[in-house]
Amino acid sequence: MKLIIAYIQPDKLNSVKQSLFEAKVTKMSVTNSLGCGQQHGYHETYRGVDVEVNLLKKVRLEIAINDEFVKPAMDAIIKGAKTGNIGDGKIFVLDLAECVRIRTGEIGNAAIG
Amino acid sequence: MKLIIAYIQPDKLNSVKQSLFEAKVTKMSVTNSLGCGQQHGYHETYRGVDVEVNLLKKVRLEIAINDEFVKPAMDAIIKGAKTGNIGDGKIFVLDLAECVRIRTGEIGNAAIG
Amino acid sequence: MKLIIAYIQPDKLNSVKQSLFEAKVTKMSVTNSLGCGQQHGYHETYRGVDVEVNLLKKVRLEIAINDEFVKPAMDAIIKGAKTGNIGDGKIFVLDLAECVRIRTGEIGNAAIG
Amino acid sequence: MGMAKHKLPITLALLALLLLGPISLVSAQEEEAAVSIEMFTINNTWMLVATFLVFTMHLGFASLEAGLTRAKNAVNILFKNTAIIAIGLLTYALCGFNLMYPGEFIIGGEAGFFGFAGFGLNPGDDPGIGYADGAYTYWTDFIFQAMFAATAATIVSGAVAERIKLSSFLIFSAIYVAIFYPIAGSWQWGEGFLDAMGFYDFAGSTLVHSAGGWAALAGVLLLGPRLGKYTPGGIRAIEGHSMPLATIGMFLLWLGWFGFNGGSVLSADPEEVSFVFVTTALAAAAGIMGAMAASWTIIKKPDLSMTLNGSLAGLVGITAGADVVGVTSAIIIGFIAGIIVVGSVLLLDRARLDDPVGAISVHLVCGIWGTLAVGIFSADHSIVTQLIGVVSYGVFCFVSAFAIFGILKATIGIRVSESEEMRGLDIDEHGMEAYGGFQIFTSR
Amino acid sequence: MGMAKHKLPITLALLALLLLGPISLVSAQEEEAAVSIEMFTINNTWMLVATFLVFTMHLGFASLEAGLTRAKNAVNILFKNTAIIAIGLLTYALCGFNLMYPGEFIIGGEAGFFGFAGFGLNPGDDPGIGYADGAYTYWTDFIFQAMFAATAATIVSGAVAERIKLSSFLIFSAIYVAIFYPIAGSWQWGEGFLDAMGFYDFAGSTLVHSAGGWAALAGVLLLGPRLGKYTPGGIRAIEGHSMPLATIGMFLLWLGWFGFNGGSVLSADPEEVSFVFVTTALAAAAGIMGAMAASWTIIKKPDLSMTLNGSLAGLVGITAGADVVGVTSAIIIGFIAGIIVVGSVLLLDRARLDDPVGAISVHLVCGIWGTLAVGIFSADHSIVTQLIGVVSYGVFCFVSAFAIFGILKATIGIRVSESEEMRGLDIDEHGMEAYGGFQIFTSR
Amino acid sequence: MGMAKHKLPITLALLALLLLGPISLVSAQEEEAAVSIEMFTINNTWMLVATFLVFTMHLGFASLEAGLTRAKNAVNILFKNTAIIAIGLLTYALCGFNLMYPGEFIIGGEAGFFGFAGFGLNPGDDPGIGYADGAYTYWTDFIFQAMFAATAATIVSGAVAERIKLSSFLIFSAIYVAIFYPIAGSWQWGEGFLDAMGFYDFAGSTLVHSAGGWAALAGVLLLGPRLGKYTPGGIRAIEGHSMPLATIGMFLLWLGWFGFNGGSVLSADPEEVSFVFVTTALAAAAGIMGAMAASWTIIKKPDLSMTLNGSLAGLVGITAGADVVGVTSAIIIGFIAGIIVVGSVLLLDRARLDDPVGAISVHLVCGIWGTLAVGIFSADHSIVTQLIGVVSYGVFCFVSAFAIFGILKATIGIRVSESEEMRGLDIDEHGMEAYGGFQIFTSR
Ligand SMILES: Nc1ncnc2c1ncn2[C@@H]1O[C@H](COP(=O)(O)OP(=O)(O)O)[C@@H](O)[C@H]1O
Ligand SMILES: Nc1ncnc2c1ncn2[C@@H]1O[C@H](COP(=O)(O)OP(=O)(O)O)[C@@H](O)[C@H]1O
Ligand SMILES: Nc1ncnc2c1ncn2[C@@H]1O[C@H](COP(=O)(O)OP(=O)(O)O)[C@@H](O)[C@H]1O
Repeated sequence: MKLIIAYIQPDKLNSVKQSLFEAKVTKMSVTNSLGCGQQHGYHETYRGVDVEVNLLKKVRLEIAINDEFVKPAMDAIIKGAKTGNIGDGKIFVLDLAECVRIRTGEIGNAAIG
Repeated sequence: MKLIIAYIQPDKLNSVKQSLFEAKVTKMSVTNSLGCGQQHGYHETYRGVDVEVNLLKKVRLEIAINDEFVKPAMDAIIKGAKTGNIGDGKIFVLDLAECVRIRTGEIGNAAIG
Repeated sequence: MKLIIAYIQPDKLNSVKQSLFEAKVTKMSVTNSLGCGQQHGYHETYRGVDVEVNLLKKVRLEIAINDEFVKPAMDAIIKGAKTGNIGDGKIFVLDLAECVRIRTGEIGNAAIG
Repeated sequence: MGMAKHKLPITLALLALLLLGPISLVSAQEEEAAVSIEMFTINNTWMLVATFLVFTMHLGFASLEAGLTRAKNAVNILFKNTAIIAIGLLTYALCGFNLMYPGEFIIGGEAGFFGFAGFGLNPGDDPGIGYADGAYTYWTDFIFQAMFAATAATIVSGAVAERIKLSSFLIFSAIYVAIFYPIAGSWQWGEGFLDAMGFYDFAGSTLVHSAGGWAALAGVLLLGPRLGKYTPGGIRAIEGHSMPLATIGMFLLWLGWFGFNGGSVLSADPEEVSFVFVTTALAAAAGIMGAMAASWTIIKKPDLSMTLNGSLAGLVGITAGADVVGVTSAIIIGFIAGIIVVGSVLLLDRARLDDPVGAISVHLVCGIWGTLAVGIFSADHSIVTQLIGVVSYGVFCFVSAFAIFGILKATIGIRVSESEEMRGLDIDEHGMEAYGGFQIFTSR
Repeated sequence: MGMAKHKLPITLALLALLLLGPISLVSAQEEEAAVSIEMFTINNTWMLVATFLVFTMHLGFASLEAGLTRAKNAVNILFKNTAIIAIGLLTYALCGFNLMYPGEFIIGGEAGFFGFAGFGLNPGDDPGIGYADGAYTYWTDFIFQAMFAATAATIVSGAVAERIKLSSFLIFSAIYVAIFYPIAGSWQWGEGFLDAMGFYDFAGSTLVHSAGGWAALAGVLLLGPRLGKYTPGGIRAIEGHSMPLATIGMFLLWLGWFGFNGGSVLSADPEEVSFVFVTTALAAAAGIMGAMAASWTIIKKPDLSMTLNGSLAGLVGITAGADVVGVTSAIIIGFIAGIIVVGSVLLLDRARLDDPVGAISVHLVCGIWGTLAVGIFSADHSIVTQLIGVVSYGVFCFVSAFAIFGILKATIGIRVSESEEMRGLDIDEHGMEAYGGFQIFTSR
Repeated sequence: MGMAKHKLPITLALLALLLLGPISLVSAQEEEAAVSIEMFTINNTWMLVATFLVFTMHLGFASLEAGLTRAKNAVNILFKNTAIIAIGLLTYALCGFNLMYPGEFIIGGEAGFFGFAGFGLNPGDDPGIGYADGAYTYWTDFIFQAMFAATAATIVSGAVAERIKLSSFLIFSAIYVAIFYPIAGSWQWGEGFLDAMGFYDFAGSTLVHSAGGWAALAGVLLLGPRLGKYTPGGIRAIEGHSMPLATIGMFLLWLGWFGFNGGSVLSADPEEVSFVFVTTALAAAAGIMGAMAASWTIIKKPDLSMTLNGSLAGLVGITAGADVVGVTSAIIIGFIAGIIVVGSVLLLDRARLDDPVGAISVHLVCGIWGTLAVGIFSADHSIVTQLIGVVSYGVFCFVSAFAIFGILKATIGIRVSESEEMRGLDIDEHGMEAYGGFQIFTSR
């Protein structure tokens, strides 16, 4: 089992969800995040003082998934999120040691989906 | 050392904290999250347009913990969060390679608690 | 590759970012979080009813990083966040199995930075 | 309002007559009018200004109530407040006005307790200068009173917030405002038996605020507390989601009160209206100080939400006697009201009566205090008569509100389901959220 | 406003003359004035009260529009509304006032369609009691009308929100308010050809609201919808970010309307102003009920944003005939407007005309309805003439707005870039955010 | 206000006398009054309307200040503004009113610089028509002036926000409003030495706004900047947390200013009040344009918070001469004020004077500008005299405020602890948060 963490552009959330659904990945958790990456930030000013904003708004996806779905899920994320511009985001994959469904107490692969 | 990630219903946060305290787990971090799982979303309408909300509000717990506490902690979470209804949530467990307490520089098992 | 998760005091975000930059770590993601740790909470009252607040506002950093940068990054975080007071925070390190840059499809070490 | 209803203060009228002496010879129309056309126009204009000020109170209530409750129920509260003003105005036009000012009583003799002048608005022959001796027109009379009527229902809204079913609440409000509030009002302002008895309630500490407060109490008793408010482990605080909104609400209510009390003079009489402005403002200020002092002493912190309540407590407290008590008395009444409201909020909470915004403490408890205070601080009024009035309204309003809520509870139900309450009324009752797309700030 | 412009209601003037009969012998100045100095003062005071009420509507629009759009564009909307009131007042002083009330027409004969009394403000010999037969001073006339003028541009602001370029919008507003709105206004309130024809628009269902609404429609057509609003998969909802803000906006607009309609009596005439208060308030209330009923029926939920629109729809609907239709008619007009606005919002969305706040439905559609309703509910006015007025304004306003927006589109462009729209106009146009440092709540 | 205090404009009085000539024969009471009872009533009514408008400014300040500061200090700011209005009204009743309008001076001769008419309110024999020659009643006089007094302290509140200790601030405000503001005020409006000298400040550019601004400056100097505002690396922006709240604040302040300036005519004189409305509104509009232009030019972005300040700058600027400068001058004064405020905000920041809401720039700097502008744009006033006035007030207000803050600093301290400032004043001073349970949106 793996845990996929993906940072994407906020406005891509819908299309990523769409392509994940097409890849039969329907479970995920979404959080707001601020990201600092290759994408340049921008300058705000507030009352004449320059504000360098280098934390940009991103959406963070967390998907626990069985190993055989990792590749399709990653492809789906890329499909939904890629524009070719800086700031498109990253995908990280971690090993997942255990998984439990609270409602039933099921564990492991059975619990994940 | 393990890192437990748990998604629970927001209104269960207090009872989960309670049962974790009883299990002597007193350190944790809490974040808002939106979840997409087995639980059906619901329909909103805004000015006559249907809005399918399939990202439901969840609370995400992150608990770094020594191995011997993993089982009691998971049981405590289940005890506090379980209602038997869809949407109760999930627990994920990852291996934790290292842990440092910033204040003291302590590392590993000593730092976690 | 490793994934560093650090919880710090919110008002230390700027100095941590600063010292990470000095250590050539320029990519990260930041989230709000509420923490429950050794630091005591405080009491609020609302309309005469006591509110024990034991979830304190923290900032959560997530940094995916190549192995050789782990130590410098951790040192930088400590340098930026440490005051010696309770509540300074913790750093957790996980193994990172894979990493992909969505824009280019690069993977692994190349994608991380 | 009080007894001067439909009559201009005598001093003013006399002066005006003197002034118009030589003129009235040349003007047939003027012979009938107690005041000049100019005085009529200024009186009427002031009453219309007072009307829009009272209107503003509805926004005040909406803001205060939304601010002191949770974000997940904000749409519901805003919706209720929007609907109430509409229901209040329309039902008052349909029958409320003619129940409250029936002209003649049907039951209870000349100064009785029930009368009805028929459905709809009927301006009669002279809706103008001849209508109320030149104090205002028929239309002004109606719209000013209609704005008052709607406030009684709004008071209930805050107390029953975060758990009441929308439809039941709307039905309750419509019935209460259309029928029970005006009947009760007729006893005093409609020149019914309490008026005849010498009871005094200038602008409605009892007739409006307690009337709303009793209904709020009935609602809270029948509804029970919000989930999770009272646990075996003790009382839990359920924090309001926006103090700026609550503060805006308080200021707008105070603003509106200048019209609520100032308009209850029922003319632009310079001395009386300006005196009422002074007592009203100083009582509100003293209420703030009282609540600040009380909360700083008891809770050890200067609690903003309590202090906001304190200003409203002072305002409710002065409402019954704003024109008949002195300036120092007004300050004392307000200060005590500010202390009372803090004590009352704490006690009601201990008594496990869950009132999210403190409506019962502000409007009922301080409404009673203000009504009795007239008997204490004004030599011309008896505290016994005041007490009789308080009890009469208490029994009538509480029983009728309890009955309406009770019947609704037994039939269509008055409380939302547990899961709906958990998730928030906004989603289940209205299918929308107050702060859409804000928390996941950029997903669209 | 209407035909009584610059003339006091006759009854009032006659009465005043009678009253002043014996006095005018001793006062040379008084011989000329139609009313006493007292009546003049009260008339003028009421008009100034109405002026600040109309001013409040600008805050109402700012709040409503900001609440019904996304957080990322809130600064932009607030900025536009702040700039518009400034631009509106200044350009109206520069030329608008003298285009709208030219005195004499240059083109089109005595009651023509274009005239201009010159740049700047020119109070003439007697800006006081002799100016408008004692109804108000020259300065009051200007400032009251100027507040009206700015609302027309504000209406556009909401419809084109979240995608229009700031500079283009400001240029559009300046031109439209300075030149086209007043020219159109002169046809009726400036005693031009429509006034001569018997067209009736009391306070501006057509002259103000439709005038704004037509321009909004032109803007929406030329701009296209917001990104992601209409996808191949269907219509997507783009939720407003703050319902409390939107509700505050609605209440403040209603409050302002008491001045908008009440001030359009153009004197403090007690009967007329109070009657207008009643019809205005009841139509708003009925609009709420209409929209509530319609949304509960069609969408199956009592939609707050629709209900807020409903109250405004009722207000726009009654604006043309607030002084000439009966109370029951006012309720019917408002109720129907409430239903119309819900239907119109749904239909415009199906037609893929993206109007984030419903401005076209509220101001244009209900403005037309209200204007025609005068012909239906008032025996003294003909629906045909009303229709001629509606069409005349429609053609002129739509064409001129379309032309201005079209030229801007062809030159400097009217729409922000795609990436700017995605990120929010606040950051790219203004370099700041509406809720700074709030979401990452403690990073400083 | 100005010199006309307690006197009706002469034209009006003369007219009224003429008018009342034949009538005064039959009315003994009328012989004494300068105006008819009708004129008295309308004057008084307008002054009461102006009073509630000035009241609204307190909500305006509360909203503006809360919006331009951080969420973690919002409760504190709202609390301060709630407490200040209470303290202001009560202390003004206790002694402020009688210090400001002492009748006779004790120190400094007939037109001196200190006098005191005793504690409490004392309406005297005729608080009505005989009190101020029929301009308003004693009570109106008090409540209108009391609302003014409280604004001076509110101005300070914004400048010292986010770091001042609540108790120290409340003590400062009470002393400053109760004693120093009214003494200074007596020099001009109380017919003291500056009035005698020919100094002119119509509604308080100097007497109210600069008086508050000087105190704000003293506070900022003694407090020092907020933590993290000025770092070795340069100036950091600390963003306000809610632009909608700030914008609501600006609009409400402008609304209130119609009463602040319009009421300072001290009667309902049609020409004067309406003229003041026009100059006030156009100066505000021009201030918006000035600030917009300046920020677009200097900062390269149309900054909303600066533009909001610009409108207030225009309003402060016109306040001293709203009745004596022409329309074009009003626009110029406002436009320059709008530019000045942007420059001043930038310069004060460079000078490391940390004023979170720009209160010093708006109220002090533009207050001085407005006062001097009277000397420039009005032929009847000398810029030298104006300068003498500005300096007199500057020395007195700054020194006294500095002394009070200094003593407080040396004794109980004026600044919260570093950790309290970090965590936010809301939690440590008030034990609550402004947006409770909102960010972790559903944990309860
Ligand atoms: N090493 C990293 N650790 C944590 N988060 C990262 C890392 N690299 C990128 N991110 C996240 O991914 C987002 C996109 O990164 P960026 O470098 O702009 O993308 P890209 O190079 O694909 O265009 C960042 O804003 C940040 O939130
Ligand atoms: N595979 C997953 N990856 C990430 N998050 C998940 C996954 N499965 C469930 N979750 C989270 O857990 C929440 C509860 O899931 P759900 O399937 O509704 O629970 P249950 O089946 O226990 O009733 C989801 O809303 C989501 O936030
Ligand atoms: N075991 C843990 N699991 C998850 N988060 C933790 C854990 N321990 C600490 N934290 C996070 O780190 C923050 C700081 O912890 P605390 O014990 O107060 O720090 P310190 O002991 O270094 O002063 C906590 O508020 C919490 O967010």
